[in-house]
Amino acid sequence: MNENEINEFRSDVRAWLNENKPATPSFLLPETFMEVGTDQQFEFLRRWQQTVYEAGYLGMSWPEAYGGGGQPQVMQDIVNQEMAAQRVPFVPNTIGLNWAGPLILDMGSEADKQRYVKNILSAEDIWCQGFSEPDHGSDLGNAQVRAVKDGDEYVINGSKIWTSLGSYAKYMILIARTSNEGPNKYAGLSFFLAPMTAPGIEPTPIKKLTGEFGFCQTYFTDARIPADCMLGNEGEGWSVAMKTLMYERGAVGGQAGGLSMMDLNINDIIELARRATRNGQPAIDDPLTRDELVKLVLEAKGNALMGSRARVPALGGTYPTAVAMSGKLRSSELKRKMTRFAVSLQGANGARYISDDALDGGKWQRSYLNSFSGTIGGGTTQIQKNILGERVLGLPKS
Amino acid sequence: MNENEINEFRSDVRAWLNENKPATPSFLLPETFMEVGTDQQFEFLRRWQQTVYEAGYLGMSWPEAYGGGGQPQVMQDIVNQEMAAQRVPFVPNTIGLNWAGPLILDMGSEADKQRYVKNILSAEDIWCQGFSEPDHGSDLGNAQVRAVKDGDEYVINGSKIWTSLGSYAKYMILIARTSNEGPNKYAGLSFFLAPMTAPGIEPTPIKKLTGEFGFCQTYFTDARIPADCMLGNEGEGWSVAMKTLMYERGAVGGQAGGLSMMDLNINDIIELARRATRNGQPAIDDPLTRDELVKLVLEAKGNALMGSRARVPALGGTYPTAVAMSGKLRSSELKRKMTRFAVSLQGANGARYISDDALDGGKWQRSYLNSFSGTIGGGTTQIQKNILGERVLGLPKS
Amino acid sequence: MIRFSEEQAMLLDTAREFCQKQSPIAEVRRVIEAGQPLDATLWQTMVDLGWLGVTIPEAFGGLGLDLADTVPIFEAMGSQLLATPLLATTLAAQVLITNGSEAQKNQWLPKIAAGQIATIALTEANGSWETDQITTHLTQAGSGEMTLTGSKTFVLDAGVADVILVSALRDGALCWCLIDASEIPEGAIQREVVIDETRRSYSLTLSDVPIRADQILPGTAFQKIELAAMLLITAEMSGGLEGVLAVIVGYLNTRKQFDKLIGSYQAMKHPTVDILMGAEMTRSYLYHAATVWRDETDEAVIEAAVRMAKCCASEHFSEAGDRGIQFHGGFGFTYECDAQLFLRRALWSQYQFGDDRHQRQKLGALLF
Amino acid sequence: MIRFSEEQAMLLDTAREFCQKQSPIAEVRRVIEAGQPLDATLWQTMVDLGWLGVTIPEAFGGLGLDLADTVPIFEAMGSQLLATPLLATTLAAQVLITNGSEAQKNQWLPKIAAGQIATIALTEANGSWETDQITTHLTQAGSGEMTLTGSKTFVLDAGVADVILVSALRDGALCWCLIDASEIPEGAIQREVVIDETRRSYSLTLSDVPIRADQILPGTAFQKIELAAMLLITAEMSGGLEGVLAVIVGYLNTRKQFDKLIGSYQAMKHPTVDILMGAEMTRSYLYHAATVWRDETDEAVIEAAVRMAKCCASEHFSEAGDRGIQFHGGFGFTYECDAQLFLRRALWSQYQFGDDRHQRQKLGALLF
Repeated sequence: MNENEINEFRSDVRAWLNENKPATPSFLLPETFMEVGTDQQFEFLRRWQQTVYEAGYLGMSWPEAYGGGGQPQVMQDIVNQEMAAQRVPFVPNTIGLNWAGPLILDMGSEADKQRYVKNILSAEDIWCQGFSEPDHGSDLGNAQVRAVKDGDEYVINGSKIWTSLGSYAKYMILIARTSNEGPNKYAGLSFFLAPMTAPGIEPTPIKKLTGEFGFCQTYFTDARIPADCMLGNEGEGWSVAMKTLMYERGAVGGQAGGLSMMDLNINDIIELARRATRNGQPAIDDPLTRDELVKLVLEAKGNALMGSRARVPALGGTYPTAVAMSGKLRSSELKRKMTRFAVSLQGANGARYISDDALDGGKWQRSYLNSFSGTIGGGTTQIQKNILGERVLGLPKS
Repeated sequence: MNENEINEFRSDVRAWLNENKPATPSFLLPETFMEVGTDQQFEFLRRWQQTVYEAGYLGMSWPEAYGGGGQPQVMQDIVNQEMAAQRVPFVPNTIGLNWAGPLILDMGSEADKQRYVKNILSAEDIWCQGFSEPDHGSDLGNAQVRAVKDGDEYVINGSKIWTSLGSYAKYMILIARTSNEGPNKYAGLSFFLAPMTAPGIEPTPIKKLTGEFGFCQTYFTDARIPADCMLGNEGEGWSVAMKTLMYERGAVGGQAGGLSMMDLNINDIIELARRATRNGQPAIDDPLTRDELVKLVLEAKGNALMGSRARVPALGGTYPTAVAMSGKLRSSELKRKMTRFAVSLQGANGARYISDDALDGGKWQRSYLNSFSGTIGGGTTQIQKNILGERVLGLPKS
Repeated sequence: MIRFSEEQAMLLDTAREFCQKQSPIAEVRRVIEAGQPLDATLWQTMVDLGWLGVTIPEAFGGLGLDLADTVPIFEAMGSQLLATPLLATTLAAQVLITNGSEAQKNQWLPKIAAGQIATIALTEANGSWETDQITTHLTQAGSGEMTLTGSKTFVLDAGVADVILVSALRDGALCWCLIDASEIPEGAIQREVVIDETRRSYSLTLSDVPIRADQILPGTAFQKIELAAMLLITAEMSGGLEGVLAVIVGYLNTRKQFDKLIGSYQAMKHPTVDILMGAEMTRSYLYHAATVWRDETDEAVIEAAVRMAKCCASEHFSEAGDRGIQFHGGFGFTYECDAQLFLRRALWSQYQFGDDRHQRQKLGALLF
Repeated sequence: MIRFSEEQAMLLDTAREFCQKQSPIAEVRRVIEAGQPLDATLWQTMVDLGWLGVTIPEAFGGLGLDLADTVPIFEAMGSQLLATPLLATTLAAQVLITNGSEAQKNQWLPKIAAGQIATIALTEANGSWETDQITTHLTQAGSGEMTLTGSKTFVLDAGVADVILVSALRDGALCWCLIDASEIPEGAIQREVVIDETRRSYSLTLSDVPIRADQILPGTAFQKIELAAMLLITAEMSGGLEGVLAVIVGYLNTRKQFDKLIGSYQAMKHPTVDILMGAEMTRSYLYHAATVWRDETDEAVIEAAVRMAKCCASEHFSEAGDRGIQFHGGFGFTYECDAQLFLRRALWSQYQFGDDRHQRQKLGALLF
């Protein structure tokens, strides 16, 4: 595409979004696919994904044969940018669009591709992820859910936790243990595209500290799934799972596009500080509040700049892996601080919760409580610091 | 003493101090006996102790027979209060006045009392303490300095560290290991009143991070001390040492009185914040500086109130030992924060160090660096938190 | 200085025992789930204990003790997350004691001592902690009749209150209006959602509600009432800190990770010690504020003591609640984990009558 | 955005190698002990490397690169605590480049490129970071002759400087005066004690020193020079953070307590990770500020970028130095422990040209 074409496309997208962006609903929307807690929220977002897909703005670079657009990736990038700029809702089928879809396109059979891909894009089939297990931390190698082959089926037993959209999902990308032998704990894992409809699979919603639902614990009790649900060979589950980490947005054969969450950025907090009042004046005009805001801006911009610097290899310094390995720690802690601060901008109204009376419907209070999913999930802040201390600084194990 | 007598005595003391309080010298005085780094500082302070003693204001409640005043303790208390109020220099023979003296009066022989006590009061004999050892932390039970009996002498080998006034001391209260047997590591320790003049005892000044001296490492190389230097029996060193912790100021047979340090309190910091300037205005007028000061005041007053509350048993709560066991942690960390903040009140002059150009002669910069003796010595802050976590909260050992 | 009265000691023992028995955590959850505006049986038990009358003068059927003497009751309630109309009613009684006419006191204080519920309506939609932002106002018609118009929020237990004391402007000056529940129009009181689910909070919307002269209190003390609220909320927070610390310590001593009890990790242990220190300091400030409240006459000294206590409690309780969630790991993210109950309580308390930042600003002016 | 120029890449490699070789920590201590105002041999080596001319326009015998390109040199010097007159001289050259007349540039810039030492005198006894507090002033006699009177402090390397650029008021407006070392009265320059013992800092006391018109610079840019100083000091701090982190990690990986390497304790490990994060962030802000310095024209954007960098560096380096002492335990309390060298450097840097609190105040106004 030449520059003119790009500009024209961008303005088309902008116009379309302007026209079709859904009105803010009467209920508070979730901010990520992990927070979808009511049918109302789910249906709203699924409809939005359908609308986007039908307009041709999702999976644009995926093959036409499987429901994609067969277009250059740059077009999807432009759509994503415009969606972010206009802050439209996210598309909820995150696991399908960003994990399962790319994986199936990459290593699935022709039948898999025909069967799954289009319905991922259209949100017809919602996907969920079955990686974490209760009591086994964030290390996949500790997975204990068993898959035992029996004829042309696998029999699954055990339970997975933090299954987002578990109640709505038709399929799950599932890591299960097919063997306890092998050179290490990763060797006995296999990867499945498991139908959630199989008898014996029961996603049970977990009530979060926010008071909402949004995760499930998924119980498997002698659940039988067809053997051809396995992706890759038996014992290759770990390496298949690792592949999913490679499908960055924008890479060829990568993620389908669309927003996957309502991104919270420091400018939102600055804007809020101008809008919220403490003791009758804009919070930003209070010197101490202002100073707290400066501190947060410094942390947020500093985080962003770290990524930018890490792309200059000469500036890597003594610990070149420090920036990349600390990304999750930094962004999750920053989010916790920003949302906590956001609550503090509201004077007595900081004590409100999800309701029309609350500033922005109580979004900030809920965001603060939800922020712990980042500082706890996928390895807590405390574990992240151990990892950084040990793997980056080379300190001895705790 | 009746109230009139007390009032009269107090005004006498006040008048005497007013008259005899030494003028601020041209050099910067140390703030505790652990910080005496030059002969000039030492002589100034020793002279002051002599003056105070000769006026009858030190050891007032100690027996007359050994050089004390034979007066009621209340008189010494009044003197101490007035000295603190007038912020006169401290009396440097701290180990003698507060540790060795009370111990000798309590359990020494008549000969010991005759020999040591008066000279402690007059600062004729300076005393030091030999408890800590390099690499053995703050737990006395780990002491490795050996004392082996040979005829009517003990032969001492090893080294002690953090010996304050080591170069000036004539005697040391010394904990040494006379045996490796016994039911526990404390059982083999003995307690000595060791003459520093014995050949083979070499106090070697340690240069502190402040650039000054003030501590020694004391080396013992086949040093022979008379066997009758032992206080208590062989193997009772631990319990003798523990006794020293009981001699609180003001208790009968307790410490001799006088100030043992230039106490830093939050009011000094408030006063400094009014006096020091940042960008041409009193530091206290700057909103952010002022807020930092409020935070420090809250911590300082809160610490003081904890002690006050702990004296009401009904208010002890779930962890009645928490306040007493955390005193060292709280006061040392507070001092570090206060002195660090004090440096920050001075604008560019925060970068100065001990010199006439610096605010208060550079006292605050030096105090900040010296403050680490509190957060490190006698069990670091990190160790204190372990202790509190384990012994107060009952958490498992790290 | 901290002085602890015999009355306080007595109330401390009774209140601890009562709250532990009446409000184990399962009961707190049951009450939230039930969503009732009042547990009448529990309330009657508290009335029978005489708690409603503790601060009411003997002449009006109470014990005539100082407000500060009730601090142990609120601390005990806080540690068990027991939220009853005692807070609102005690504060409303203070308004009457401090500002009411003899007739008003005569009419209401004996009823309150006997268990009628009262509350105060101060805060408005702007969420300001300064009374100079109040817009609710009395309008005087030509005929001499007055009407009250305005909206209040965070009115505790208004749904079951027999009387509400409302702050309002009259000719530009603040005053207190006393409104009998029976005189409040249908629909004026609406339950509102607050982050602490144990609280029953309401909005109160008044539009031209007639007010007689005898409904206006002669006294116009406001700051003392705000300080009273801060003192009692601080008491609850002090108890709450104790409660959340117990939840954390309990978990650290039972949960294992990599085959070790997680309490053995310094990353958990040391911040928990910091929480302990915060709790100890909060409790000290609390009883210092109570001492000063009872013994001091200088209003500025009382204000400083109360604000220091509220500031200390707000900061440490919020942080303890936050760490409480974090230290429970995945379980901490669930509604089932008790840490969230305390964090929500901490946030509600933080934002009522001034958060720590607000208190520090006030203290900056008071202390220096 | 961070862009890294080829010139910077080249200087980064050379400077790192040079500083590591020339300034191992034992050498830093030797230099402090020796107390000499200048290591002439080392200086000549730096001159020979062309570092003095990096920012001087080609017309005056330099390389004509941007000030931002020297950032890697100062970062490398900072990590090895190498303090030379390069900082003062580079800043003085900036004053001339920005504010000097052609004649002044012609006279001094080639000499500086060739190794003559220059410095700037800005700060006064009040320690203010705001130029509006400057009191040093020019007095015009009736005859048209001018004299300069006032006292400056924190003048780096004044004892060996060939020329000093002094800020002063002239008819109420600030200007720069250029004074040849030979014109400075005996005794006017006195070494002063600063906390960073690697620095050679001086006071400059001028009393009615005659100033010719050609000693006054036509340009009056001050803020740009202060920002230049902040940028280079931030570069030193970024290096210093790397240096102190290495000292800490080295100790944690060798020192044992209770038979375990102390680095295995989370009470040491986690705060050390925080220091690493501070160092990574500082370095990012530093090169961002350098990028903006070179590529941006909007002064407010440059000011914000530089102040953010100085703020971030000041906060994290001071804290790292403080923790560095603490984590060394008893050894940390001795002069022998290298952590103190870094803490002292951190404090000096923190208090030159505005500490973190000051920068945040400025940023509050710039950003919102």
